[in-house]
Amino acid sequence: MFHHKKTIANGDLVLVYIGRDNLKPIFIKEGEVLQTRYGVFPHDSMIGKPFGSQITSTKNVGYIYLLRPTPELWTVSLPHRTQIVYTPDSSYIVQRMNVVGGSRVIEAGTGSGSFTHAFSRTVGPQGRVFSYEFHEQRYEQAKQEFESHQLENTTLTHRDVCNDGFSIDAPVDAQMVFLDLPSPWEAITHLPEVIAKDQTVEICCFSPCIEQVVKTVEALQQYGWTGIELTEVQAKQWEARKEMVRELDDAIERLRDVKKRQKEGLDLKKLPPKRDANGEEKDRGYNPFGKGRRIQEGEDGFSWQNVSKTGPELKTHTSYLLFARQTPTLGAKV
Amino acid sequence: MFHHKKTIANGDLVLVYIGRDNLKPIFIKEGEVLQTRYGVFPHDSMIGKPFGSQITSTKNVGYIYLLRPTPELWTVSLPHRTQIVYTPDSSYIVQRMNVVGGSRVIEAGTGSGSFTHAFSRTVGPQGRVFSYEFHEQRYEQAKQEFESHQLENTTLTHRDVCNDGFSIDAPVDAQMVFLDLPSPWEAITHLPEVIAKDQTVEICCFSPCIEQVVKTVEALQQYGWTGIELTEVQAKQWEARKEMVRELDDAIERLRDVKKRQKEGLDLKKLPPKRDANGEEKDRGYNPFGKGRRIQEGEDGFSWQNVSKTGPELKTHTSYLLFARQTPTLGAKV
Amino acid sequence: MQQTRQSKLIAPNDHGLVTMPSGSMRIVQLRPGGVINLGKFGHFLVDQTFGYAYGQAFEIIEEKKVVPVKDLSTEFEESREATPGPVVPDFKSSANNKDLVDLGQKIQGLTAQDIEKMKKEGEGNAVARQIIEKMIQSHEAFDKKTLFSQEKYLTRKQKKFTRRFQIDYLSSSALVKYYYQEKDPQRVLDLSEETLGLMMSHANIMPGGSYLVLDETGGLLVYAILERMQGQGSVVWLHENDQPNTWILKQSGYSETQLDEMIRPISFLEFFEPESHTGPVFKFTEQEVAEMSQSRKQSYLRRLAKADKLQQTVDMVTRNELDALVSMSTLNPSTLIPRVLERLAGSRPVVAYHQYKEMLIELDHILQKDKRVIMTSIAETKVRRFQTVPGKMHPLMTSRAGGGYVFVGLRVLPAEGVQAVGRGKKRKTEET
Amino acid sequence: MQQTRQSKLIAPNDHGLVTMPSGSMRIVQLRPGGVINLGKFGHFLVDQTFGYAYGQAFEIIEEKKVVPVKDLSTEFEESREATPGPVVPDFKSSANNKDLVDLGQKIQGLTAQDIEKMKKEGEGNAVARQIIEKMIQSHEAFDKKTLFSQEKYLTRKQKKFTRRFQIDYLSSSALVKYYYQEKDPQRVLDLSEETLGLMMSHANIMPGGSYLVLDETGGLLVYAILERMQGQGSVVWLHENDQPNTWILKQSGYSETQLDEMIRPISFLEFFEPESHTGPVFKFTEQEVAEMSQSRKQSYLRRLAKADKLQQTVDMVTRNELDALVSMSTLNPSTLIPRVLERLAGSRPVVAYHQYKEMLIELDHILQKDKRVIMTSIAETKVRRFQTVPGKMHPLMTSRAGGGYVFVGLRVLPAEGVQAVGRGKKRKTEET
Repeated sequence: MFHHKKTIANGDLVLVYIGRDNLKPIFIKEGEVLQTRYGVFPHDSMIGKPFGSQITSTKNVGYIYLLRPTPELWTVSLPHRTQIVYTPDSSYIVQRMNVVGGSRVIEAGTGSGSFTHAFSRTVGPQGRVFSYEFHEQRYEQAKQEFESHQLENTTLTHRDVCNDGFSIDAPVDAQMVFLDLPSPWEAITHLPEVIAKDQTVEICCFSPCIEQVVKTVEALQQYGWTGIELTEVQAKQWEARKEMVRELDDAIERLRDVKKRQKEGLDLKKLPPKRDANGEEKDRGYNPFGKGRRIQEGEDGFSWQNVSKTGPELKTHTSYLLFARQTPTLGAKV
Repeated sequence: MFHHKKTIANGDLVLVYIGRDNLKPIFIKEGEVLQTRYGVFPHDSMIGKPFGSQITSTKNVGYIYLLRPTPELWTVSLPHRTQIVYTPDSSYIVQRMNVVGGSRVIEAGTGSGSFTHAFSRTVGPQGRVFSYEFHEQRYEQAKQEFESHQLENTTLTHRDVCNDGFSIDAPVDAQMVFLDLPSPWEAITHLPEVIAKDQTVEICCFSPCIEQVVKTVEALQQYGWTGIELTEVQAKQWEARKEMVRELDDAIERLRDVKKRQKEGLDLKKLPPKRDANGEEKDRGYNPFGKGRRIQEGEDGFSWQNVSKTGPELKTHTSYLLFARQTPTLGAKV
Repeated sequence: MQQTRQSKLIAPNDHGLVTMPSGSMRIVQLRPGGVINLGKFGHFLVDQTFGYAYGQAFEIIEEKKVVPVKDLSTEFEESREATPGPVVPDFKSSANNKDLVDLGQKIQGLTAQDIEKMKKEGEGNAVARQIIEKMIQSHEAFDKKTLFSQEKYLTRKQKKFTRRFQIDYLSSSALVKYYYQEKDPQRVLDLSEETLGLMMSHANIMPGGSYLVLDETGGLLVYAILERMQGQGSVVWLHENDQPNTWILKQSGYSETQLDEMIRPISFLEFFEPESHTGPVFKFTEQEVAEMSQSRKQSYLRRLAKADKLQQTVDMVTRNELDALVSMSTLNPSTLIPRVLERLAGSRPVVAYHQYKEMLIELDHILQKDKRVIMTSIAETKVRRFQTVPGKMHPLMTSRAGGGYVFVGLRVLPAEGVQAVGRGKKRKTEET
Repeated sequence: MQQTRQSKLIAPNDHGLVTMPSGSMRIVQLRPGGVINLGKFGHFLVDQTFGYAYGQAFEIIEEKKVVPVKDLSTEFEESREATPGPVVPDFKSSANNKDLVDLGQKIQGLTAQDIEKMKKEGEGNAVARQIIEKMIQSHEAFDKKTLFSQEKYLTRKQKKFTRRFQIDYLSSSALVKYYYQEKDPQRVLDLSEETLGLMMSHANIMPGGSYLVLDETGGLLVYAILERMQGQGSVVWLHENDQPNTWILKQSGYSETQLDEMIRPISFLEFFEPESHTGPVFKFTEQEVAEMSQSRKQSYLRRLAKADKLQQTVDMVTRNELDALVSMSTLNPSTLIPRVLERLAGSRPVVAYHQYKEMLIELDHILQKDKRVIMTSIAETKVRRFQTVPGKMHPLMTSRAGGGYVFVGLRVLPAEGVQAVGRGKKRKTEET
């Protein structure tokens, strides 16, 4: 799924951008068509096009973009089966645990597979992701998805790791462990069998509630994990906007003008609007701020200041991230 | 201490501003002098001056400002005897609990008295602050301070409220309670005796650790407090700065110029600096960014963008604030 | 002057804040004889709430009848009753059984017949427990197969059917929360409760002060100041129109007279050009006044009083006696604030709010160089609230963004001809 | 290509990160036979650490001799040993007693003689406990008279005397933390670990990619990308000088050859005006080459190779094949980014870092209107770390401020002559 290809081929997964939070995953198949609100888009017209192409519909009204899948885009588009791990958390976890090309990572539970995709992308063909999911239906869905997405470096296992551990037929030797479970302390006991013995192993436990964190700290201590540190990620997204700059002197002038007209007995509101040659409403009197009509941000004739704005809602908590590591005591060699 | 006076009189407390984080409290006394790094400042020259006056030293080198005390300035200048409650926390607590002129507030422990001053200012002459401190020495220091500061609406009691409660000879009838104690759950049991019975009473418990919070929640529940909500305040301070705007085209041009001179065999660094008529170093070659010399922020000849910057260190945690309230069930009257 | 606001007991004609267990809020006026409609939760007779303390929670037990209850939330009651097994709802009422059947029908893996069959096979809670267990096993929407999230799911279901509400006093906090979280943050220029509190403290608001205020929120800021002052002191309200917009103040419960005593409106023209725009009203002779009609006389006396008051306000302003500047204006702060701060007495706070930090940066640059102001900074504060349920404590997953920024500085009185010997902020120099 | 970095075991000549229990860090080169000086904590022989896993903690037990220990911190050992009374330090060594006397002398209410007297009146821990209790009662610096803070005080004292350190692999995280938290954030343009991670993910860095990079940190960003790619792929390093500044890369442990294989430097002139500034190097005939001196020949071959490589890089660039733009430059993003993003293939990320959010706002405005870019936003991330000690968990009281901001967008290939039918961001219109 994660490749460096430039051109779309038959069978490829493409994320179709229909709108900012509207990404639709499709598998390109000769003969098929994509229906959207903008019209019909035949797959055949996509084959051979570069990823990133803007395509207009057959009616030439509206358009879409054909995007190359990445885990970050996938996170926006995937069907949520559980609460997913978003990019601010996953990117920090990957960076902090030093997950790189060739790394071997354990992930439990798989959940909606959002983070699995991010791990798979980062460890690359030389790395391995061992993912475990206990819930049968979710396991089946993930299995199907990982196969169709060709996550060849990912081994998915249907397992209740808290009771039955992580061991599988192949060697695991994980260098990094990510636990997103209600009771991670139960799974921690089974880790010794599957972690690498020739280097420091990193772990991250992802828990929403403080009480879970407290229990997990205890268990980590108990099982010889060190450098235990609780963290949380607070992320924001900003958007560039423009704010009209309204000057005091203009406000004073406008008030002066209003008072003058009041004295002259004009009641501005009662008169019908003046219109210019185009039929646009003309300002009556001194109107430096475009009072009474809709102004486009950045519109000429007004003064603007660049500002930044967050969305109306902030994600103020996803989960606590509890990190630790385990270092095998190897012999010193001179 | 908290008044609306405009002019400094003998006996007044004045906060002398020597530098941004350097505020020195003095009591104005005829005949006395203030020694600072800027020289000598006789108190007599301050009497009759308006608060806020900038005063130069007798040597007329350097100056100070004579500021009217406020709790916010006091927080900056006071001698810390314990960890104090800073303005972002205290201002939120006061706002949320609806502390206003005339309110009656319990505070335990007094600590360094920083918050006591804020309460005293807000409740005013009609209000009352009942503050309790168990540590004898701190009690004595606070007593002396509150007296010299003339916090007439504040009653200070030497008491271990966790064991011995809050009752004093006068009626308390507190409408708001602020507990900054290691074990607030012990004090909570004693509150029924001293809180108002004719209205909802608000409480805020200030605890640094999660575990303390968990215990306090339990105790609040147990003693009939409702609407229990844990919060924390995250505050930042920003400073306006200017960042040089360096254009790509200028960088390209500069590189082109460097390459040209290289081809011409000039080694710019080896030549002695060129100087202009004033002896200022002149740029050799094309130097659009003032490379090699110190530039003042906002200096002419360069392009600047307004930016904001926080201080190097952030206060990322003071304490958790746990709020709750208690509503007496009064009869319905038609 | 005595306390002007009764904030203890629910009283007739008060405006109050009604909060639901879901957290949603509304402002209502509690008119005697009135009925408040809470949508699917029912109605209640206002009269039944008078005399209770503000902050009281109520439950609608029958059509329009309310009883006082301890807590708006049922969380703690539930956790006290929690059984060791999966949480089981009350199966005694047929209404609940129906809910379960409805629920069942939504679940893959169980049909309505399956559920009926299970229920028939036994009676009482054991059967209910089986039903819930099976539903949990097969229900997609269950995040994790734990007690923890089952409770959450059922708590959510329970919350929907609890007919409780709380009536709170309409403090400035209640008002700002209502607009900021619930209704329309732009009405209050995106101001949060914590930012409002920060402004009140930094401006050193206390009873007896005279505060110079700009307020484009319709009076929320003015209300917050009046609330702190409890009738003692005044607000000089500087506005850019004929008169200030007071739509929020109208919910405040202050009478017209009280507001008139404490608020001193003044327009920009009157503030900056008092000579041209204020002055004595034409005075009639006593004889002429006596001959006026009642309505004309009242109108005339009002004009006189208004002009008189305005003159006093202008005097206060021109004497530079004001105790703080507190501004919530959308005018460019860089040109507004330096002009108006001149009217402050020495050692008085300058506090200017803006929704956008970028709008305050140039102001800070300008006032850093202005000898009339020291100790400048731009403050930002954000409160994080937690789900405060024992065993399941965590910060709320989502919250309202924004909350605004506050420029803070202190107005001082610069001495004449002082050398700035190595003073002011050291500017960091760039070396590229 | 096989894995280029051995990050598992401490090996000769590696650069490593040495961390102390206090949290302070330093970068050292582990030269065989060398001695690392930790100031008052002592020295250690580097040879004694080779072969241990990176992440190993050590304790200096004697002059220069180290033994491996489980944990850098002694916190958990202390809490496991905690006695019910006030925490008592070990009184067996005279060094500790002296500490207490010193401590005592700082305390009002107890003189050194008092302390000596108390110690003489009894032996062993009971006396020590009394001493501590009395000191705690009278010591100003004790926040509160509780076990909790006493432990904190004594833990702090103990931390000062524990001679432990940890050697960590010098990952990009270790490097950025060292500069950002410890040494000088400006060297890395105020970049934090979490912001670096965010950039890596948004840029979709994976083995085998070709990434267009601007890096004014001396190579930290380049290093982070190479680390993720583990030898597979390349970094086209666009720089504004003769050659890029690589002072951080020199600590990376990559050999010159390895760096040469993976990094393709290209200057602005070569990037924007390849025709004028690149081209074949003058070629000598085989005969002439054979007659050259060894050094002259090597120099010539290097020039050829370099020109060859540069030509390949130019070809990659002009073919618009690059897989992401990742920029950490102090040039004006508004004019830089739109010019360089042209070289990206379609559906490739545009990631631009800046210390100041304000510098990215205009870029966002410009690219919102640029048909070549969609899904723009400015991201900010901040990690809060906690004191993770059972019974005393709380966020750290202070942390480093800053961390930077990241503009993120996606480069697309616009179709010719498309109508923007009701697309793009709806601009909120102002009504005043």
